Amino acid sequence: MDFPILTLITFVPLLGSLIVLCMPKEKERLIKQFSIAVSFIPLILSILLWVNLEKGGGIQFEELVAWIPAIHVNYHVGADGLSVPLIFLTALLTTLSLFYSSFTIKNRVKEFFFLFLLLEMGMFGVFVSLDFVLFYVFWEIGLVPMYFLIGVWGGPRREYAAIKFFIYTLVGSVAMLLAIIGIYLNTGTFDIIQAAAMRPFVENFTLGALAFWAIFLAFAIKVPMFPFHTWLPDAHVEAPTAGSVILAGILLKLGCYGFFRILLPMFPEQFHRFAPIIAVLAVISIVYGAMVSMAQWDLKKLIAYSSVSHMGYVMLGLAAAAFAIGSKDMLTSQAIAMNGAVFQMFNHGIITGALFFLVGVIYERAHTRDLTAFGGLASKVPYYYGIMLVAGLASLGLPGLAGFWGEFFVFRGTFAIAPVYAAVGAIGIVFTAAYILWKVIQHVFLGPFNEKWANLTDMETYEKITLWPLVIFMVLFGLYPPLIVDTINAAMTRLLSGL
Amino acid sequence: MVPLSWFLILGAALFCIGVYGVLSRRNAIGILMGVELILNAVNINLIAFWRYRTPDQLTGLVFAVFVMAIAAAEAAVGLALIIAIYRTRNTVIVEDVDLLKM
Amino acid sequence: MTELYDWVRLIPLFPFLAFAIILLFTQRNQKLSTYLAWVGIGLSWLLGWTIVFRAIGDAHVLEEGFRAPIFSIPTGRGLLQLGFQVDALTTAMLFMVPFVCLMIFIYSKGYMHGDPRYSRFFAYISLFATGMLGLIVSDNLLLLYIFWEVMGLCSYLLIGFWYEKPSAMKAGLKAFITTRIGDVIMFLGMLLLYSTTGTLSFHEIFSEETLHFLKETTVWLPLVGTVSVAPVIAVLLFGGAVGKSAQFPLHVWLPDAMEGPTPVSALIHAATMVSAGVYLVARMFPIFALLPETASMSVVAFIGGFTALFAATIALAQDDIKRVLAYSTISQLGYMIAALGVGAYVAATFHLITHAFFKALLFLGSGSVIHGAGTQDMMEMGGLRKKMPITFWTFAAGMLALAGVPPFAGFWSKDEILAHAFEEFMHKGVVSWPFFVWLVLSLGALLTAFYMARQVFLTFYGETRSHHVHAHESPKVMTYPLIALAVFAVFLGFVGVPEEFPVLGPLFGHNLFHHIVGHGYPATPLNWGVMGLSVLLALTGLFLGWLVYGRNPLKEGQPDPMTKLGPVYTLLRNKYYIDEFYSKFIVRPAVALATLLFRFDNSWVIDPFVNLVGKVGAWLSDLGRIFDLNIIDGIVNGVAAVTAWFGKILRLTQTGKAQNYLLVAILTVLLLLGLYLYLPM
Amino acid sequence: MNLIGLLSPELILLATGLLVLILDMAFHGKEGRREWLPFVAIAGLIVFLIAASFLWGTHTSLLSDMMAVDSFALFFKVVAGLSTLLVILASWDYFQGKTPYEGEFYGLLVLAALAITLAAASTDLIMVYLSMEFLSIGSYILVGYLREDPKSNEGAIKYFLYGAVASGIMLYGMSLVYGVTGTTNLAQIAQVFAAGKLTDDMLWLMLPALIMLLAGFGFKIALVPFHQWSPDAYEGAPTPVTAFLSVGPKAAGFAILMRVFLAAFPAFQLDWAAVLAAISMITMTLGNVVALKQTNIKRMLAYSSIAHAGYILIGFASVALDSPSLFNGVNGVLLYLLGYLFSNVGVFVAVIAFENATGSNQIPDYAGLIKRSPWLAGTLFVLLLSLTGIPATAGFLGKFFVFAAAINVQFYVLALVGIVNAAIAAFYYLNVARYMFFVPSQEESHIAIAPALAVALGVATFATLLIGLYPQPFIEFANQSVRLLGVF
Repeated sequence: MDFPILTLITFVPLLGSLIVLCMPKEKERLIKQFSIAVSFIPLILSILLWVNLEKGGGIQFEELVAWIPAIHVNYHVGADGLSVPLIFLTALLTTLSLFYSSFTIKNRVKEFFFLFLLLEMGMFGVFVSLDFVLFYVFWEIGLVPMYFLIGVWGGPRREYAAIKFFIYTLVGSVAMLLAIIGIYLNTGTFDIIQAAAMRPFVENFTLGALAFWAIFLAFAIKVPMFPFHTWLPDAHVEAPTAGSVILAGILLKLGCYGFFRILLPMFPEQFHRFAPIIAVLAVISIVYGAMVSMAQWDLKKLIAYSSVSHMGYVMLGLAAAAFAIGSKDMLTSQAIAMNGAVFQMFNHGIITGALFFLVGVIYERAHTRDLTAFGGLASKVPYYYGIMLVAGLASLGLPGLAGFWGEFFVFRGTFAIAPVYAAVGAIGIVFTAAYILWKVIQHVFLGPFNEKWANLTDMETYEKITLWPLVIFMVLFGLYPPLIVDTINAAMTRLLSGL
Repeated sequence: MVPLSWFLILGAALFCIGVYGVLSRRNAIGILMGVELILNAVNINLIAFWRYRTPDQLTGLVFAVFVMAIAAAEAAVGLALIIAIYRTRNTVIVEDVDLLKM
Repeated sequence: MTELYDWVRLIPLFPFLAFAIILLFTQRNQKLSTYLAWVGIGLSWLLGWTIVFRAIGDAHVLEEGFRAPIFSIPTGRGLLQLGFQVDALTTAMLFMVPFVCLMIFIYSKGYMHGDPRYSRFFAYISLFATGMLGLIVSDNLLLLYIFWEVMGLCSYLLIGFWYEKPSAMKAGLKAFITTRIGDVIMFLGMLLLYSTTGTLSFHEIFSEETLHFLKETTVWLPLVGTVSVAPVIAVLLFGGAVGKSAQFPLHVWLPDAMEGPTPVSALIHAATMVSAGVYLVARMFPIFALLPETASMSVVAFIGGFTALFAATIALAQDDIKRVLAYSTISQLGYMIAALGVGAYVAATFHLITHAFFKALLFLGSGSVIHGAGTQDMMEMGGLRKKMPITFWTFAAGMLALAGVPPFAGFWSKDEILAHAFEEFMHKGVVSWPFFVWLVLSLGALLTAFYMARQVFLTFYGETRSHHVHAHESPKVMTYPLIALAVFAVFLGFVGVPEEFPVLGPLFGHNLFHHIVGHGYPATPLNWGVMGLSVLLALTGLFLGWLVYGRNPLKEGQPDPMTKLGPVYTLLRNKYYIDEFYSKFIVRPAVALATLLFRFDNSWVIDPFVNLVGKVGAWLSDLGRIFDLNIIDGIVNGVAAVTAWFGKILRLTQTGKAQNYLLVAILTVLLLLGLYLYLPM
Repeated sequence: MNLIGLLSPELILLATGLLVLILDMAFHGKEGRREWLPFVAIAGLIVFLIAASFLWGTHTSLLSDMMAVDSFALFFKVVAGLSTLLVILASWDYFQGKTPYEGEFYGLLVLAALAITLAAASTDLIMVYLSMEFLSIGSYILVGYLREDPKSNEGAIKYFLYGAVASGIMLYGMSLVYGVTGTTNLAQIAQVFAAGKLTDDMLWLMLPALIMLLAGFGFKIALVPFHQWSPDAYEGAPTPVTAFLSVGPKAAGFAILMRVFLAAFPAFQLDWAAVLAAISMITMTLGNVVALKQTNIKRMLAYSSIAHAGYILIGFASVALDSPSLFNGVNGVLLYLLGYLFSNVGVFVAVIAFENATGSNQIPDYAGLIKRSPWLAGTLFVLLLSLTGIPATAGFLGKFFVFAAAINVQFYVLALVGIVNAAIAAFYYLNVARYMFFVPSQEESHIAIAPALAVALGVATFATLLIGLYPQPFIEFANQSVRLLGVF
């Protein structure tokens, strides 16, 4: 690896944040512009990354430097078809969030942008790390800035939400720490790839199961899956717009990513054995999340719960793939399911990201998110209506928009392996349509115009600039999925054939 | 001659009395005395063991001597502290000294 | 030369471009938007018909089909190939869809004149056209599903186009959700098909070996047990058709869809959406017919037949000019479905085409009436014949076609269905589905004729029954499309005249239509009895209609003679209370459940968990304090008691706080000691 | 190297301590504070550290096997030196106007450091006893240093009484050990057991002996249930002393605990390991849960330091010096202590800075600290994160190693209790953060940090992060230091 592109992607934000830290806090304009400028570097680099990625080439852009030789911990980073799209997503959403926040964040600007760049580093770190300790370090580091983003710039119950978010995730990750150590003691390496290749727990299933569930807990909380989702509504609702965007767009993906990168390759036997449980949880997440969000009257909370539902698809696809481990003739279905899951991760990032931005847009003006308070805004703010409609339709998986493909592949893959789960999960599709169109679109935009909003203004330029890229991606990937599926599929096929 | 166990029993008894004193005395000085008893019990043990097990090495004796010395130093410091307390609180009754609690 | 067929790729593209450009750029400029939309659909039409007329002569394409791939998605080691195609069925549809759309587009200019969201309307209908065109040229089920859903979206947008009206808004949502339910079932069917055969491309599915494979394969269903896979797939897919083609029990959305602008109704009910459902069944017909003895066919036959009659009865008691047509549509779709249910593949397709033309005509006609009279209530109309001659004559043509009066288009297609059903029945010789279908549809024919007569007489004859109706003929831009469609309504039927039919048969190329789409299917033999009966029924219906409404037309304030039916009338008028039933037993419970779950989530999942952490923390912390203070004091007091026991000798003392600490230490030492002494080493 | 050379660090400390005392006396009654006195102490400590560094790698024993010069001792020399150094910096202008006898304070502090180094080096029960008493007596005085302050006195007297009794009990245990083995030298004790010529009734005596020793050491480390003096002493003592107590004596206690048990009683490992595991679970749990409710930050830290003692003990309870893996437990203890030293002293430095400015130790008063002094808030937060055990800080490294040790010997329960506690601990550390960053304060006045404190804070924070981010050298240092004299 001649050019340390991943290192740059990861640590440029850190550098930027430190520089921001040294800036006088009166110079808000400078801080904002600088942070945005900084965030563009990883964005461009991540595009280069994607362009230069050799499909099916496995782990690429590797960098391996001894970090703590005493315990064989290395600074080992690399990327493949799984992580590259997520890296790009991270860069994109961060840049957009920073841009958007530069107009909306008024107090404690310096701290905000400092923390945000720090957060970006943490997220990149998780996606590029190929060493357990490194992975864990970044995993936890991401926690702290988000804790502050929620706690300082959040809504009325922000302190509660912040601490809840922190503790939940911490509980999960400490459990993971033990498992990591366990794996090390079994394999003698912290290298994720090597350790996975060694199959640490083939002969000792029970111990493996322990480690599996420990790590599962960490990731499931982050995803979040059904019983562990309860931190999410609070965190999302209280977080500032940009915070919610990143939270839904990236942080949830960290969990799924962990499932793909660590849990599946490391514990195929255990995953296979426990796949039914996970599939059930996933299905519950889908239906339950959809129904609960249908019951919401707070726009932001609704979208928060919809995330639970949508991440359920990801987990369903994964669980299905795990189901079929061992039966070779299922490879196609497995691959399709996993493609769907990863694609869904990406889609959820752009779609829900956009939706949270849109919530922010209306909240900035109306200072309420109560669905009953609106009505008939469509003719008042047509532009906003249009964007929201596209995002909403993408979210409910309308064919022709990105969201559809993820769900289709997930269901296609799952159906071939575990039809019943797919069939039950499909109920979620109807409810999703219901809450998006009935709750969101209808209550906010349609019906007789609520005179209360007579002087509501349509979207500002900066808001349009923030949202257009996301809309474009929804349509682009919706109309021409191979653009991204080629990348993912190669990686997934490789991963599966490795099991 | 007297068997070792007698000495040990004496030491143990002394130790227990000391502990009881420590626990039961209300007066800080009293507690201090209890501590002294404990240390003396230790000394009895040391000497006895020395005499009966390793009379050719002086370890036990030396140890005992050190214990006495330290006991003295400890007592000195202790008394100093007690005096300080007495200055500020006009009491040496330990249970009255309870500003610090949760 | 296959190059021409390659252009099929462009057919859905033109309207889509029109849609995009209008929505993004030309919203301000209404004129430009109109012309863009026209150009978009116009090009599709030209291209479409060019292809059609070449294909008609091109046996290879008609039998084998021609495929134009677009792109492929990798699936593990394999590929999922998506593309467009031209084959017999596509050709037939391609003849109808773009032309009818074009007519409606032109008509819309007049109808939507002066609407605030005029441009957006044209954008939406362009997208709608995209959906339908894409649907008929798709060469695989997935792509078909995509366009299918796009149409669902458009129906949502267009039905709810006047979203300020709560009724319109609700109707849009209802249409989307209801069809969505069907779609999910179809989605599952598609998944089952895909994961069984590993392909979604039609010509691969219908290849010999795949069909054979499907014959062999079985699937385990919960509750049902192991059954052959083909009918399961068929029934699931049929679910989608039921939703889109508004068959019972998912028909409820279609009448409400009248809330949309009339051209939309025309689009939905004639050219596009509803025919999509039938098209799907026709397209997947080989799977349905794979194992005729199994549920697949009978379900289709039953649903279709039932709906045909059921909707026709409702149509009798409606006053809204468009609602009558809406229910007639449902009924006619029932005909097609039922036809497919008895294997009358060609007849069903034929009826689909003819119906599209005359139903579009009828809707546009009614639109013109509404535009002229300013009301939708037939009870307020009357005597419009003189004021709106063109509308009247065209409408009449459509009416006769629908009623199945020879030689109008509807007669031939409907008769072929009946004939086929009867043929099947004769062939089987036992009273079974074909008989049921034939019976029901014949009865339906009577009702159809009657309610159409009722509509025409109420609308055009007698004197106007409302003082604020000042009707005038619609502008040319609206009437010309009517005329054009009327021509087809009259003559189109001839392409499907049975071969044996004297004079006409040979004259029109020996059942041209059957030659186009019907290869592999035996032509239905002409059956004079059935034909005579159906004509008789139609005429009877018309006569009854004239008897009740035509002889002495309704005066203002007179009640509808129908009301004489009493409770039956109320029942029909309220559409058998099915909407009420659904809202009471399906919608409300679902919402209630959701709310319940949220309560659960809010107060039983989140709060306890966090409060657990918090409370337990606080509690433990208290415990710790208790441990450090009270318990110790307790022990101390206990010990104090003990000391008091042999305090006879020593003075009874109570201990001080600092000593509590020491006590704990010493007790611990003793405890450990005890442990060690009594634990076996 | 000759005797003087080997003893040079201790001698230097001794000299420094006495020098400071003498100078203080000599200049007593002169006008103004003697700001330069701390410099003397600091200079002495630096020299001490340098001198100590020359002993790197030497393994020998002197004074007829009374004392060891080995990496293990060296490690604790460093710990003692660094902690004392930081504490002196921290107490720079703490005593201003609080007591006229500032000078002696530094002297005593240096001598306490000497006591720690001796304790860590002693290889004979007598030496152990002497050094521990040396340290204890010094500590008593330090705690009660503010004679006019009743709380200080009270803390001192409780500490004293508890300590006196505890050492008495320990001593009794020692006497028994002597009686059974006939020697006080750790290595020889081990040999006696290895020889296995002891009669059962003799061995029987060992059990009370070990337990009594444990009571003594437990008191120093403040292990539950020998911990109860510590909250009072911590709260009562002058804050710099609290800082010192929370690190220095603890370290010494662990040093002695490990050396005695590993060097003298490996034969009984099964027994004491089990007891220590139990104690460690109780200790961390109780420390954490009680800390949850504290509103006085010093008291909160007192309990948190009890909890940390529990974590550290995980490492020693699951010691496995002969295991092939890297996580032999002892190095975990050492690393944890190292990180804990910087983080905890650092936190106390911040507390002192806050106390100096506001005179308060109540957590709610920390509200809006980010506005009043961003750097104080920031550094304090980093240090608290380290205590929580968030990666990239020293605290994480320590936890990582001790948990690893526990898993290594398959003490899964121990590790589990450990992580649960780690999560609980986050509550009260974050609570401070919550006040500092989220809760707005009515008080807006800026908080100035004295240069000495700033230096101490900076060093502590930097070290915390350095150990967290580049632990390699420290791990090697710890692994080196695992080599106790007499033990492999």
